[in-house]
Amino acid sequence: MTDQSIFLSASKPRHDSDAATRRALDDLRRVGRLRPAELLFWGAALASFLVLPGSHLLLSQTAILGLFALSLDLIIGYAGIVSLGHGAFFGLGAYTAGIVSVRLTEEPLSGLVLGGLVAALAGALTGPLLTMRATDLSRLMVTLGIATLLHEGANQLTWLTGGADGLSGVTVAPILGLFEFDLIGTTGYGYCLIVSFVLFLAARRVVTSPYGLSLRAIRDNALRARAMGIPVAARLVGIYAFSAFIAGVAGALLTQVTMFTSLDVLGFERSADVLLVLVLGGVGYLYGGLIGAVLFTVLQDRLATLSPQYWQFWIGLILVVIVLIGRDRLAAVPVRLRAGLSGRKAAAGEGEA
Amino acid sequence: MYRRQMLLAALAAGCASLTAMPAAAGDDPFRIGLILPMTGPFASTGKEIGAAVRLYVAQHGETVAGRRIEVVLKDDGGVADATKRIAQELIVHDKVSVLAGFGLTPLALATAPLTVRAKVPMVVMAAATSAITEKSPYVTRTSYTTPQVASVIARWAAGSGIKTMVTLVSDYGPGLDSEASFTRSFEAAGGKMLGTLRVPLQNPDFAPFLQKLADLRPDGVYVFVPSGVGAPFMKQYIERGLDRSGIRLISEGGITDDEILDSEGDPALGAITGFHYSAAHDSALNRDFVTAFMAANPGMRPNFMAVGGYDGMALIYKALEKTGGGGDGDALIGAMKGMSWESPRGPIAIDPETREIVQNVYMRKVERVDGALWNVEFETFEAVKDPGKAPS
Amino acid sequence: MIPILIDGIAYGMLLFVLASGLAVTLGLMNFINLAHGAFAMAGGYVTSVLMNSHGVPFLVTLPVAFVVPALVGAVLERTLYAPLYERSHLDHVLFSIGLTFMAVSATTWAMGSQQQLISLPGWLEGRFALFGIAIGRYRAFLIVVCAALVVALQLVLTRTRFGSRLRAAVDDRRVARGLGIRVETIFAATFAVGSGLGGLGGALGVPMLGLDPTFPLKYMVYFLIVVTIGGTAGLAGPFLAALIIGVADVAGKYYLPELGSFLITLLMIVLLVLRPQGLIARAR
Amino acid sequence: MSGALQTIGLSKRFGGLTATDDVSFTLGHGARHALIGPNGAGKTTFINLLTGVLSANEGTILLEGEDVTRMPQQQRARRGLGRTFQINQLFGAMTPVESVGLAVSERMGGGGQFWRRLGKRTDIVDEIVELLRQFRLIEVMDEPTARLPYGKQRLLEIAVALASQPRVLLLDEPAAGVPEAERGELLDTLAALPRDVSILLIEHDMDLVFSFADRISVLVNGALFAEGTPEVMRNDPRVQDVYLGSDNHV
Repeated sequence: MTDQSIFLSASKPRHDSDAATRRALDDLRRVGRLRPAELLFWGAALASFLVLPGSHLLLSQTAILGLFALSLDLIIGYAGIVSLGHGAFFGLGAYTAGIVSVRLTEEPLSGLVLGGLVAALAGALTGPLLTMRATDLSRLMVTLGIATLLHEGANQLTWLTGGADGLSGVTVAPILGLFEFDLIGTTGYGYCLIVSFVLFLAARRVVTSPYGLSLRAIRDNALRARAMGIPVAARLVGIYAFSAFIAGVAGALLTQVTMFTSLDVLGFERSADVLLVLVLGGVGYLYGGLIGAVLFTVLQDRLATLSPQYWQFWIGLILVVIVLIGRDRLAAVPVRLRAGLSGRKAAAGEGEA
Repeated sequence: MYRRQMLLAALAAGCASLTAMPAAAGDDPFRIGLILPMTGPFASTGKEIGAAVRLYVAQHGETVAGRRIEVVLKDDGGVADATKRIAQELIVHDKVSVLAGFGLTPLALATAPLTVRAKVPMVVMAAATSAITEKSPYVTRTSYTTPQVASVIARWAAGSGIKTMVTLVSDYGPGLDSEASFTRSFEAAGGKMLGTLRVPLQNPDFAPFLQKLADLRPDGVYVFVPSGVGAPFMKQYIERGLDRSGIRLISEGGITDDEILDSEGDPALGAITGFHYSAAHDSALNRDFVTAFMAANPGMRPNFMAVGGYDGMALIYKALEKTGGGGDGDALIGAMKGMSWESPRGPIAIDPETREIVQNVYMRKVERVDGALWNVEFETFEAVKDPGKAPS
Repeated sequence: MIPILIDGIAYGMLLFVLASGLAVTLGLMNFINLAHGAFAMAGGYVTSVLMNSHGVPFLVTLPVAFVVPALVGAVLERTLYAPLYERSHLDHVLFSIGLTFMAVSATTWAMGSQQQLISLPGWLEGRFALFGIAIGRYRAFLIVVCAALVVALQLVLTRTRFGSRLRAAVDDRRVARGLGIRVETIFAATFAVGSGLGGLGGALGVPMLGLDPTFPLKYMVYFLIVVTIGGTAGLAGPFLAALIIGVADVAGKYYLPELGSFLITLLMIVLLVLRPQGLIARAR
Repeated sequence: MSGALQTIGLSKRFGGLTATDDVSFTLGHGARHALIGPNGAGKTTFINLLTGVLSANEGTILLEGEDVTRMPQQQRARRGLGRTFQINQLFGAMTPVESVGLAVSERMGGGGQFWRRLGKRTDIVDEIVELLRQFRLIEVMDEPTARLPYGKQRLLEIAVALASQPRVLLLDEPAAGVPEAERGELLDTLAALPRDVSILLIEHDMDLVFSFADRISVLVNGALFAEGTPEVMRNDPRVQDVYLGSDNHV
């Protein structure tokens, strides 16, 4: 910064400069600041644990779905990669945790971490396929293709995965040797909540870091980001692998809570569902996946009672209506909530994905 | 059209059960948690079983040994983690005394360990993988096992002068089980396997496999495909002229599933299959069952799924009678062991050792009777045990 | 060897007819229409219902199987699709998946979840020998019909006024508008024809691919593979891709059965990584 | 002597069209060099070749003597090649503070840090404020970029490029589209750019070119046509002929 002094032609009084610095700092920290609405959200999550013991099983699956959707938000909302095969990482985590339990150890945390790591590795290896000269369509097909390959692979490797029968014999020891998984699902839900919260914090930390800022820049304008010297491909692969890690952990959680896993964790429906969950909650502000999971579970419950055979019809209709009305316009309705949670200024329609 | 009538019927049944409630004996109903895939690709399984369960309750009343029966039906969409969660909720919140249903093997396998902890009997009405009943001492089954049927077909084939066979199965768990079981039994009976063909589940274009089959020139081919793709398979089989090539087509009964058999049309005529139930089974009990089922569910014909559900309810009713209304899990499963009775499919029993169903397996041939296609039984193998557990 | 090739070509041709409409919507409107399979399914059900419930001969049902989805396509294009052209690809995906789910559920409700079966006329069943090679009559029929369609499509695109306007609209919508071409009408017409072709493919595919309410989901991937591998620059790419996939799929299952369903997906990923714009990319 | 940026026999063809034709060009250290030429002369293609948006068919590009011909964009940028764009390429949803901050933090190698909070490093913040002040963006520093007036966006375009502390800066028509009222502000800041940055200016505005440049090159049909000091160029009849004759909206 040796040459910068030349610019100080119109130097200003010192106190003014301090005010400017404060404003700049304020602006930089804005994204990372904790909002009251966030406390409210997690307070509600904690309350659900205490107040709704009867729903712990359903809530566990909601939390897992939410975590999975959160991971998808990282790549759609923050990296701008549309994926139809995110279930691949969820499934990898689910199977890894299951296989770890059957063959290595029944201790849950190791299965959880390994599930995440294996998925992250897969993300790091397949990520480059998505960042080379790819178009949206080719990304869509490559992600879908990888998920299909994994599904077929899990079907074929019967000795390892149990094939189409599913992987049974998964047993999970008490967490930290203290908390046994009970029939009512209280331990399971507590476990899911804590893991989800920790990973949420990690994701929040990442998207509000300089790295996260560079991701926003890449999504906004990749051309400029490159001209700035940002290694775009490497950054995208990085977040892709991180997202895969979270998806893998979500899958591992499902295996551990269910003590079973089968091919449907890798199915296309799972990837499509999670996309819907994310869209229900809104893309690009981290809470979308979590809120979407709650909405989705409630919807599924209501619609399934209404017309169990055809609830997929209503899900489809909701998707169509959301898109026709416009996700931006819908997002503008609870914009205060969104702004409250994301800390972003309420500029409606800040080019999501 | 008939769908709306079904809805009305269901509504009427619902009203009936509401009005019946105050009249019921005790305040403490005996709850049966019925978990079925009512949505998704396996919805037809849920539909058949659900209809059969309703029929059984309608025919046999809602009170057994002084206790009112309450069936709590839940949809798992054919997804294993949902099945497990729903089972857990049914046990914990609805306090069900018996779990029943389970449309697919993974769904049953996911739930089985739960029954050990909860000490709740689990009646498998559809899933057919042999190992399910070994996963928990509380699991019993009223459907069938894949080896049970496949081994009988292999014995019949070997006994009918067929020396060489090829298997053609859908490439997934049940298909591979069936392939393995058939191969074992056929070779044990002195036959020779010329090859195994596995068709991906996703894609029902059989051309390359049929070409391979024609090239292998066996005396016969054993086919196991899910019921939906049975018809396209037989069409393509005929299209390639394989029906006139001297290769005898012998299949597992799913291919001529009673639910869709009539719509399969001429290509199905003459198909030889082995199975444990045919809607054309010649007994008074079965004729009543089929008539009542079709009356209650216009447009539907009961198939092996339906009879699995019907018999599952029968087993639960009979066990409850035996315990005198006692809902204790150990007592119920104890009562179920060794139970034997006459089912629409013929005489059946629950093996007291393995809790597995013991039943006749029939060889059938598709014929046109009164303008519709039926699986007409022509040979019976009596009281077949699951060869996966005990040599029969 | 040759029977396998013929089977593969027949399969590929069918895939092309099924996917050509998708190629056009993608190339022209840059719209990722995952619901294309629903139009194909509509055509299949038209044929199946007409044949089974009304005794209409197979060949007569085919034009209807084209017209009905085409009309539905035209209406949907004007009402639902058109407002979404300028939206993001994510919106396209969400919208068309939603539409697919609705189509699957609605079909299950109306027709039941079982496989639809049709009985082909006698002259299309069985096989005939050509130079000592037994060829399935229906497959030969497919090859002839689809080849005729390919030629017709190519002629329409290259020799007619509609074709030249369509190409102009694809190249540059703004310029085309400036030249007085009614781009909206061209879009609607093209979408309708694309949907109609899908419907025709669905009808032709009933004996080979089967037909049940999950058809749009089951085959969505295949259509997309054809289009992504082929590229959206014209119909030559998808045609080539469809043939490659058809032959590779059939031959793969015959010669490398242990690779099973991996083969096509692997082929797709490799091709896409090498040529993300497809085999025949648009010259820019 | 290779200069800050040098090309040797650089060519780029699109199909049959030669957009850059055997250009050998040297940008001296600390230069204020302008590249002019009629519309369609291939100026933007040339910039895109230099920065790596396009790759050349033939020829070599040397940045401070290092061969960067086959290097991807971001690596050239990291080696000190900065640019602005003819049409603003900014981050619409981000504020000027964030945009400039990103560039500064990337330059310092902190862009990959995923575990540090933004706004923790005061040295970065100081630098951001300095830059924003120099480019008169202080008042709007926390507004979303997309909402800034066009002139401010143009300034931000340069500020972001400068935040990377490039050794060579390519300015692609910085004054394009800036309203008259906001023009003076822009010219002032251009004049005050640090002297040790070598600058290549592409511009149509001849007033700006002659007030800014100490050397001028003329590009015609993708090839270098003439080069010299502003005085020489101003009086070169060939240049006037080619330039003014074919381009009437200077």
